[in-house]
Amino acid sequence: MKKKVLCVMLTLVMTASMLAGCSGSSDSASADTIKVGVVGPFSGSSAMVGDTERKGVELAANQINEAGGINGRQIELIEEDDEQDPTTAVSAINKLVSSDNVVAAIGTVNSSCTLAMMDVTESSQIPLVTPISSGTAITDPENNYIVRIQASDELQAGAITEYAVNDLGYTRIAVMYQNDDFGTGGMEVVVNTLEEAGLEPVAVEAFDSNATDLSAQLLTIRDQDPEAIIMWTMYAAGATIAMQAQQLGIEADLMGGGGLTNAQLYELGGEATVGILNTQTFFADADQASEEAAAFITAYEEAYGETPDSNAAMAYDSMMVLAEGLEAAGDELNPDDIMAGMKAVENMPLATGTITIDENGDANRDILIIRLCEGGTYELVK
Amino acid sequence: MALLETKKLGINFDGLVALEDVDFAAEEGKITAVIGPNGAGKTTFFNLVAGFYTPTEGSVHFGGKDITRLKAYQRAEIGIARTFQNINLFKDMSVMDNALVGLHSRAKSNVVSSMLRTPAQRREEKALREEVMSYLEFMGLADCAQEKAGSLSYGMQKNLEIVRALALRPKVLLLDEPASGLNTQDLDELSGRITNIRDRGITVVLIEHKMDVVMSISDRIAVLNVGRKIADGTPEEVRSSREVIEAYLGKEDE
Amino acid sequence: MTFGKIYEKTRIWILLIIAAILPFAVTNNYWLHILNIGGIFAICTLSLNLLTGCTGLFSVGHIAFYGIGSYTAAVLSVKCGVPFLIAVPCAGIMALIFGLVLGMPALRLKGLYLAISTLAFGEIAYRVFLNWESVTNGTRGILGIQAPVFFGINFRSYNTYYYIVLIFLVMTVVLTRNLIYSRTGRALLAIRESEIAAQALGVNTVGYKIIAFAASSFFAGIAGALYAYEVHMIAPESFVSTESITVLAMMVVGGIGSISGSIAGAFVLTMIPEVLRSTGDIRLVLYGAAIVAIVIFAPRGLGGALEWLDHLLMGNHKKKVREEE
Amino acid sequence: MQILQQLIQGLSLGSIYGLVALGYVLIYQAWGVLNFAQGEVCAIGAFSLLVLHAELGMPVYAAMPVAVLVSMLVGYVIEFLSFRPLENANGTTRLIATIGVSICVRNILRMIFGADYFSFPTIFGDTPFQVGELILVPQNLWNTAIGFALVALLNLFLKKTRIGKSMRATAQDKEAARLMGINVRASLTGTFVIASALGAIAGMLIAPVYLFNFNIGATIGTKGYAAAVLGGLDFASGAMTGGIILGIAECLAVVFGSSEYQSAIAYIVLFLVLILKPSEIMSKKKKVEKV
Repeated sequence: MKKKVLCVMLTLVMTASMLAGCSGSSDSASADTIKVGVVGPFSGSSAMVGDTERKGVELAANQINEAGGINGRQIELIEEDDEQDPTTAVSAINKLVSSDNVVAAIGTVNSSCTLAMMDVTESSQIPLVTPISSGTAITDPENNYIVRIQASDELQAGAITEYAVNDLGYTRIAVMYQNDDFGTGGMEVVVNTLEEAGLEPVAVEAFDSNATDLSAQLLTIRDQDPEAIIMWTMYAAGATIAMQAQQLGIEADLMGGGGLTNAQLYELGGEATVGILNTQTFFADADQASEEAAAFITAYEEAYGETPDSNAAMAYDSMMVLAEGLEAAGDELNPDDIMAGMKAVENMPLATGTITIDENGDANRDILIIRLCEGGTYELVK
Repeated sequence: MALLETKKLGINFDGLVALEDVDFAAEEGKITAVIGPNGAGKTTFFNLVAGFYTPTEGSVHFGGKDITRLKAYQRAEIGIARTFQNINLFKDMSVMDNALVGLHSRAKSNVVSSMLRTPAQRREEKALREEVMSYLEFMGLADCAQEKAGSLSYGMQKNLEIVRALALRPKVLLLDEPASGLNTQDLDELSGRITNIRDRGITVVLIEHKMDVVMSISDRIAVLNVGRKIADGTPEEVRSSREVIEAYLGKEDE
Repeated sequence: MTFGKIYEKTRIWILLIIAAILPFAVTNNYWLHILNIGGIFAICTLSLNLLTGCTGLFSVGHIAFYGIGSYTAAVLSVKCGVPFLIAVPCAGIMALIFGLVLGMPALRLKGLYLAISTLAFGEIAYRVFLNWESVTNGTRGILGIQAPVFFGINFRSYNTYYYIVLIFLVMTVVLTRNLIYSRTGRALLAIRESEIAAQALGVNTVGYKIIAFAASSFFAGIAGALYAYEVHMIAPESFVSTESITVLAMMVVGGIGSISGSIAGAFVLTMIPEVLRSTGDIRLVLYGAAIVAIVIFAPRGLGGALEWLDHLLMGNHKKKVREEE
Repeated sequence: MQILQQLIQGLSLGSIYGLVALGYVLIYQAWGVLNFAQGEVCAIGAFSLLVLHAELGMPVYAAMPVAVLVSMLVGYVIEFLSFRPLENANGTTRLIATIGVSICVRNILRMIFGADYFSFPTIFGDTPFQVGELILVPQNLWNTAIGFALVALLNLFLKKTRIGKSMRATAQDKEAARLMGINVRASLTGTFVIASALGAIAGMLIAPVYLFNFNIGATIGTKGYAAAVLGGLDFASGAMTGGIILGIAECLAVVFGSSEYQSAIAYIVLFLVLILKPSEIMSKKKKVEKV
């Protein structure tokens, strides 16, 4: 009998909390704070990127608030986890838009989640700044409420391939990529750029984004004896590839995109990662970078005690660019003014270089090529 | 004419011979008993006839046709119903639903008509339920029709298994130790019920240990021991035959 | 006319009326979206309830059919311009075909081996969604699924689309309920209780298992199609095998074999992560703990509790089925 | 030659899957349910070794047993909270409980260790040495050796020792075991705790080979129970064979098939094996179903 009463209570409590949740839509943007939503994968296998995204945005917001906020109003960040699943991403953005009445949103990491959220932000006219997703379909012309800070795949993949073919004169190049929208996007651009240069990739091998053992793929590549391997993945898998390639006696040069730059690449991979070349818009070495980048690095190290990676820098810049938009939109903060303000950003020096936002919402800037040397320091190559 | 017949029926499980070279015949409209000490292979014999095991040798015939190839559910469709030695009811379903499953092969409504509850389907359901109520009344289970089968007493569960088999409108009913575990009051009613079933024109094949029940209602008795048939005849012949006494009581030491 | 009698007659209608006016009471888009997703998952849980709840065929790969339904609807509507009212049934039929494809070989397996083979099927399906570029656009997913438009109403916004989900949910409940309380349903339940006894009573268990696979994958396909139109874009990440386990958890939490339980389980497990959003980092820790707690304290699931409450209100508390507590 | 190298890689990968699968088989035998939280127990083994060795500076050989103890303790808590109350619930309900536990434990690990990846100094050295054309990594060889050693040890324990026999008896039939005077409660919990120890050892052997974060439990967990089922869930050596089959299938998949479908290959192999030959590989005794 006791158990019966208990589970009826349980059901009633559930339904009560549901109904309470429904009515709990707080008032619209109250006078004192500007509500900005932040969506990211804070759990699941790419939680590491979600964490760096969150830290980058928080650092920027704190700096802005300390400097008096925007037109005298403080920024209030509301963070939501999207569990790297489009369904949850849509729920998260809906909560921010309808329950918390945010003025604008920053997010997310996985391109599929960003695409799912864009449908909501576009119809409810909420500006969305995506720091990290690099899927090419994101900045399509119809959707005029999206700004992307991350340099798209074309720019990065194209740059590293051209560098390998033209500057290093390699002809036998293999490609390894993470089997998701991030990896596939990069791989396709590398393969197209090679074909334009009249070359064929000697091997194209995919691996599961959370795979732990890549020796099978590396062995197949070793058979083709490539001069270089372009790997389109994040720094964790990059370190695994470097270590296992060294174990299997593969001497080819390792190259990749912006996802590789992170202090952890050297920490995890050790000596095996020395010599890795990758494209970058953010230079992780304080003394050789522009002063804005250097200021960002020192501020980040003070706040979090670890050197920032490119994702942290992208997230930081997203908040800064959004702040420009909010500033330009004055007090009513109507969405079109915010978008206009952001698209007016011209040669603004930020952590990831001097940024100009084009009319599609893409941030264009020059692409650097950097090389990882002994002890984890980077040197600018091009 | 023998309705149910087996010729040279035998089965061995990886070399262990459970049944060997059994010829058996059950006359239509009669009660034929199968007796024998524990482990004689009686239930294995039933499982072979009902189609749950495929014999390694011999054949099973029903109404003159060889049904050795037919699967268990096909044999049920053509009218071979059986009960289980240890009760095998649908515990979580109601008594009514248990019996209704018996009528399964007699009904016609398919998936789509069930989903749309077509008038024909609803009429058929009503008819099925009335028929089942008559069987339940016959076995004295009518008032607990909505109860869960699992919550019935042991005796009532035994009766429900028989109701379920009857609902199949069988031509032959294989009863596997219907008397085991019954209290005296149910026991007295059982003999009457079995003869009543036979009078409805259903041939009965009965496995039973209680000799007074077997001897009183059986028209013929077959005796199995260690997988072989050692005797076959009327109750009197079987009671006096030497092999049967030895099988049960063991040989006198010469 | 005691309160019990009135309640018994009208309770279905009360529920329907409440459901119909809900979008007017709940104007917040966030919770409307949650209700829609809850409804869609209720249909998927009801379909799993047919397979695992009623027939005892333990499937841990059910999201594969949901995904096949989503992709069929998306491909038909985006690439071939097929309207909503044709795309959704086609999605159901396509899922039904794959239900048969999986059902046939899996019939020889029992219990855990069947579960693992369905899980393997789910993983394979996810990777096909991920890598079959020409049809599913691979990792980029399919974008721009237009909302259905008929009777001059564009069902793009959540409060209008809510009614489409509600209609499909009510249809699924009626159809599955009729199926369970029919000759076919009894055959399925008999297979769950004791396959041997079912065969002895003339039930072609192999045939009926295939029916169970086909019917359940059909409704899962419908749920998948409705999801595609709700979110307007689909990507492989929504159909990973952990989602199959979530749907299984919804059914178990709701109460195995109970229709009201499946619906309650679907809504409750959709709501819990959202209600816990305010707890930030420990959200999923509490979600996992909630699943364990509900399963322990509600042995017959939420459905069991709802049915108990139902009987109580109907006043026939006395002669109801004896509880084997 | 490349095939041979892939086979070696497959063997070492497979032995790790086998190690994880051991835990699943033991718990399945005693409790009749696949414990989806076993992957998390491996993760706890790896993380506790990391904390003891890297943070607290304990030498590896001292840290290992302590890490195993920690995992056994966590195993006991999981068994107490989620397995014991559901002892006689039906299989599906108990499975969902283990899933709830795995979500809970995985996210607790995420809160403590954050989402970063950790690497681990190899215990048995990872400088590869060359044997003819083949490149062998000591850590992998040790993993394979320890895997087989554990299987032998486990078989010995279950067959020869009194506790082992009582565990097998409980696994067969709880009531009969109770009648024989076996403390069923103790042997059930004992089986669980031993399975947690095996999981911890598997976690500790995996840590040095790969980078791992809080999600390692999910990734190797799925491969673990796939291997356990492949091996027949009936005997410990079956788990190892299942693991090896899985590991080799994955490696050969890349050589012959396309790498995109590499991780799908493991499941395709599992699906085909289950469908085509359920009786041979699976338990022999269930040939004819007792009616």
